[in-house]
Amino acid sequence: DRIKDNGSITIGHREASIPFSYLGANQEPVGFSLDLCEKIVAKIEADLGEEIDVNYVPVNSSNRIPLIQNGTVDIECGGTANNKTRQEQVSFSVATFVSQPAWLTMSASGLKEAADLKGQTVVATQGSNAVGFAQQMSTDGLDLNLVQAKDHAESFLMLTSGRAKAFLEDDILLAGLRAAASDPSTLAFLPDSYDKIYYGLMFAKDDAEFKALVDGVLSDMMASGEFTQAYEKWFMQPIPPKNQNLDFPMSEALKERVANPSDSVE
Amino acid sequence: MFDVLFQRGFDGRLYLEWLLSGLGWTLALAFIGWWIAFAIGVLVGVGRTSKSRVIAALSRLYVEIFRNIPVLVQMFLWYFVLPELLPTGLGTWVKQLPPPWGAFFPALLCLGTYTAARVAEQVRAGIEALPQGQEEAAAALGLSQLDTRRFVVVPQALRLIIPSLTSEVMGIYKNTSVALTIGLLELTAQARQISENTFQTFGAFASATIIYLLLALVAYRLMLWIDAKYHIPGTSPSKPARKPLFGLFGKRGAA
Amino acid sequence: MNQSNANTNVVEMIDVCKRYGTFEALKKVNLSVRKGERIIICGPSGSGKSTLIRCINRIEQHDAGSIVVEGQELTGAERDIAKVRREVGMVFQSFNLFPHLTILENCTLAPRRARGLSKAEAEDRAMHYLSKVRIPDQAKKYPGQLSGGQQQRVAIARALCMEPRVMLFDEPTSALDPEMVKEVLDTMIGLAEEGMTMLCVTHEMGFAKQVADRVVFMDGGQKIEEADPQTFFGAPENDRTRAFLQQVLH
Amino acid sequence: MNQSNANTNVVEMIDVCKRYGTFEALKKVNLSVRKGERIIICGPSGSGKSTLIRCINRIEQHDAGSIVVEGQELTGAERDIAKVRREVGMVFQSFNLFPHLTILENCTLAPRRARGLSKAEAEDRAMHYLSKVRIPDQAKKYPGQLSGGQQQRVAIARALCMEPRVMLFDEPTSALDPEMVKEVLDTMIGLAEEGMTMLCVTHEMGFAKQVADRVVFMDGGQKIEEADPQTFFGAPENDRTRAFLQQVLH
Amino acid sequence: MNGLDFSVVADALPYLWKGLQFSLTLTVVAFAAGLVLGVALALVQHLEVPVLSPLAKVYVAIMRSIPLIMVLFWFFFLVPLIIGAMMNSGRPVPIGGLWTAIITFSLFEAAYYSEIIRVGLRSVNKGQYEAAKALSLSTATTYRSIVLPQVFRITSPIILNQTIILFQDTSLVYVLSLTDLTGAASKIAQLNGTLVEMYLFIALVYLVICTSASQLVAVLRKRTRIATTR
Ligand SMILES: Nc1ncnc2c1ncn2[C@@H]1O[C@H](COP(=O)(O)OP(=O)(O)OP(=O)(O)O)[C@@H](O)[C@H]1O
Ligand SMILES: Nc1ncnc2c1ncn2[C@@H]1O[C@H](COP(=O)(O)OP(=O)(O)OP(=O)(O)O)[C@@H](O)[C@H]1O
Ligand SMILES: [Mg+2]
Ligand SMILES: [Mg+2]
Repeated sequence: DRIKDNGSITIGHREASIPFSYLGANQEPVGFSLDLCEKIVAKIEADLGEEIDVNYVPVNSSNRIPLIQNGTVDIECGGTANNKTRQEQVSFSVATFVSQPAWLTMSASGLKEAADLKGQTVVATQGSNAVGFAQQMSTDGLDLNLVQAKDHAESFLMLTSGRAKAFLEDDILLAGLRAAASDPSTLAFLPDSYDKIYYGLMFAKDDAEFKALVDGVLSDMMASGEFTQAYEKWFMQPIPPKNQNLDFPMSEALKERVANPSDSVE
Repeated sequence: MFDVLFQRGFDGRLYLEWLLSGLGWTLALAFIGWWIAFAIGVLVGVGRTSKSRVIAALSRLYVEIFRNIPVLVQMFLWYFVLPELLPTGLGTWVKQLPPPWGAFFPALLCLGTYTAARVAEQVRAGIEALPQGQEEAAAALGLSQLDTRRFVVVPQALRLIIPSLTSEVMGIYKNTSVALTIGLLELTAQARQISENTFQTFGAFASATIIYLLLALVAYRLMLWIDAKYHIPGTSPSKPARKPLFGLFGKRGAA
Repeated sequence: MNQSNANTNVVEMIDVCKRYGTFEALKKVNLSVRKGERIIICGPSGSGKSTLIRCINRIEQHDAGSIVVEGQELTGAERDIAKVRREVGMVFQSFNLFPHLTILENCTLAPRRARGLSKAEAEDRAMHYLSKVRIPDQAKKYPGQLSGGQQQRVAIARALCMEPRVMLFDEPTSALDPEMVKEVLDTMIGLAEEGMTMLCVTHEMGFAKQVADRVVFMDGGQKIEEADPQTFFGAPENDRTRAFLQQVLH
Repeated sequence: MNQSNANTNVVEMIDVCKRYGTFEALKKVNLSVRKGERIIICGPSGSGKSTLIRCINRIEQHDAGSIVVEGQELTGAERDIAKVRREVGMVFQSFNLFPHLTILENCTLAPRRARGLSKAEAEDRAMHYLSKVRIPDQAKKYPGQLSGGQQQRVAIARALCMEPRVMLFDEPTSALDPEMVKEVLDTMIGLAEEGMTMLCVTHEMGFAKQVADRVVFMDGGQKIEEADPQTFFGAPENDRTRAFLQQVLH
Repeated sequence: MNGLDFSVVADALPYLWKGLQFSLTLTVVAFAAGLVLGVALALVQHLEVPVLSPLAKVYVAIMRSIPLIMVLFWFFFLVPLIIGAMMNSGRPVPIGGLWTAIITFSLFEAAYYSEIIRVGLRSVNKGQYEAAKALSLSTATTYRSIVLPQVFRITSPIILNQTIILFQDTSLVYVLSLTDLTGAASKIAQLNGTLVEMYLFIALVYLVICTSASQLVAVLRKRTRIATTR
């Protein structure tokens, strides 16, 4: 395929998707997903028997899918949720992470549960699937005033500056943002839990060969325990650039997927 | 290609309705923003040519600040920083305006004040392009400085710059798209949202683009009409001073 | 002609100097104009003619010396300057009509705003003076729709509408096509015959001979010669005057 | 004067018509100019004088009739037009010097580009003609730094640098201050005395009397009268001519 | 809000500097390419070249009517697809963000520059063209030696002003995930939550750069005014 022809692969990475894919101390892309991709690249090189060039292209939530579609990016190593609509446009690897959407609020606001949000202003990041999720909740009767910020940092700023009462995003991303805040204790999660979301690496649709390769590498890692090691490194230990520790143990759901790798979204 | 417009989004509305609501915000921003820009622009532009040093310097300061920072950055400052500078009560009230008003007003102020700086420069250029003799003649007739400006200088300067104001009108309506960065769902944002929901990028963007083109056409025709309406009888419409700097479709006067 | 009231000087300039940067445009010029006098000013380009008459209604400010117009010293407050300007009419080489106003509006603006006339009064007065310059029928048109000669006559009417005591003319005919010069000069001759005090910069020597009480010749910012027309054209004292007249009357 | 070679017509216009839209600027004009002749064209504004001479080097294209310049019919290919233009020099009312080039560059550009002269040759020639118009010392300056009279003399020199057979002048002095008119007219008289074929639109009647072989009077796009200067100024045949002369010679 | 921490700005300076360099590079490249193309577009219209002239007109009109963000989206998402389809390669042909930015900005600016040049061409006195004709200069020589030098002189302040706007507009490359000055600031901000400090700082940087540049424009304008008065 094209990677063979060009002798190069283009990896899409995020810039602030902690700890999956973000800019480290030297503004170089680092993260959990990038470690996984490294293995995939190694596998491709082994298969081809030659070195390939690796290009990194930064992507954001609103352009990652079009960029996969138009071929600018071969594989996105971020934290992208796998779902049915997206599957019509692109393909996903077996799940590499399982998260749940959650509400982050200011502790001082006194909100206790999602139902308290009725009629309130909430924020989600443009292009993330939390937008659709919030809209869904709204039509289901929660009646939210949804605003969309340009990126997670601005969404977070909307929350902390009081423009929005709550920020809806995947729990792991919120944990990252909260950990980076000057005083994490001022922020609190609402207890409500929602359907699980399966993350995967994302690449172009209808390339069975490539998908098989990616899934193969990931399954091998999961079987050998390498995957769990990588998880520990990024989720349980201090990570760059500020050496904070997310302290986010592997969920039961993910353990289950590690035991039985799958790209199912059910 | 455009069949996407007739599909329904999660909220049960046609995507066409999404686009039209985006168009509504775009138009509201552009239209109201323009009058803010025009009012401030004329005042500051006249201030720029004032004989009073203080007024001239203040006007200059305004222009330099507001036109030399990218709209994108100004948008951010209006949205996130301004409420923090206001007294706490007012700031909180601003921040808790229900959407989309919470984004609309900062965007409006941002575009209005930014465009005003550019209008002010045009007004100044128009005033400076007037023959020296006009002010002299007014002075020689014993008109006060204020009357000279009001009855002689500004009416002529404004007529002179209608073509370049056209470009500012176009500018403000195009800059409305920057408001999407603070979460206002105007036309471009809606197009993007549709494309994200349906992945029919081409159809969504093409529809929005066509709307923008039509809008530009309308804005341009409107300005031609205004130009014709305020055209001074007996002066040639293509005098070199009346630079059709940003004439859009074909030659001026072809309308 | 009007030598009787010799001490009612309408304009009195004493040692007037004017500098642009380091360039001296006027060097100690003295000139007094009595009521009803017609003064013609001529001289080569750049000699300071325009500067001289523009100082009289303070469109330019002089740097030294004194200028007294109608008993009012021209160094006073803004208000006083405005008062002087109301009494001094000025006609420019390039007409300087307000192109966005009709002829009538051109003529009524200043009387209404600076003299406080009502609209009706101002319009009556405007029509009176427009008839005087023989273009009352053009009142509703815009300046751009008139010929140069007509425009200059409107400019004269506009100045007259303020009913000034003195009229200043700065080369009123030199921007006109030759066949329009006469209509403007005729208008000015009419004014002169009615006894208007006039200072006029012009190269129209025929006109000068016909109407002038005195001719002033300027060169290099100085008044070189001042004489009645017969003496001036017949036997000019100064070499520079002679050289100039030779050029202009070629 | 130069009536001997009567059949070497440098310019021959037969029934030339020119329309702008529906407006007829020239109506069947006939004119022939012999080598060495000096023709003065006058007439009221808008009568078609400029149009007439601009047709001769095809800055305007005529619509009907024929114009033959130096034996070359002016309807031919672009190449031939360029050839004709090289032989016809033109001086405009508003000088039209190239403001971004020095005087010398103004004069050498066309000889180098259109005549293929080397830089040195072109500069020699330019200095020759600049001396002729008495401003060789200004060669390094830019047009904006010269007075109007000097600029017009440069324009004449620039045209002469192409060594044309005919010179066309379109009111060369009417944009000038009065005291500069003479220096330009003197230059033109010098040219005339050297036998240059000239067509000149001007209102300078003194000049016309002095140099013209023939005076042409135009009105409403037609040639109304054509006569030698004595007849023209002394006993004009046509009423319109008389009316015009009365205005101009007031 | 209280207690802004500008020390993060100091730490981020090298990265911000890289972003600024990108903004400047993009500006310079788009300026050069846009100007060349803009002159061509303007000449084509001025000379009323058949076929090309109306095409140029439509191109300019369209470019000037669409927001730059929209144009960037088009080029970024769709052009690879279109080129791919045109080349029958079956696959989209990727164009990197950098090239997208350069191409988009050049093409976009060309439309604006061409309008400026076109007006400049028209404001050159008719007498200049006539004098050139009367001296039998060819059309090419007339434009190269007479007209264009004057046009550049007249329009250089306006062109520079437009270029300042171009420099500000480079902040929109965030939609391409490129890292210009604004992008650099917002990325740093995302990592350590200092958006306000970062934005205030870059506002100041833009202000200083653009004000100095417009100062230069003012000087230029004064110069050209002197050069064109006689
Ligand atoms: N605003 C100005 N700044 C600098 N110099 C000026 C200014 N106005 C006039 N001058 C200079 O002052 C001198 C006198 O100018 P003035 O206009 O009075 O001459 P003039 O006799 O009216 O000439 P003309 O016949 O050309 O109108 C000229 O040399 C002119 O260059
Ligand atoms: N490009 C043009 N388009 C339309 N009408 C024109 C054009 N050029 C000249 N005319 C008209 O043709 C007529 C003759 O013009 P022309 O310039 O030849 O007159 P002229 O005798 O030279 O007048 P002047 O003494 O004012 O220079 C005028 O009525 C003028 O309005
Ligand atoms: Mg003067
Ligand atoms: Mg003419």
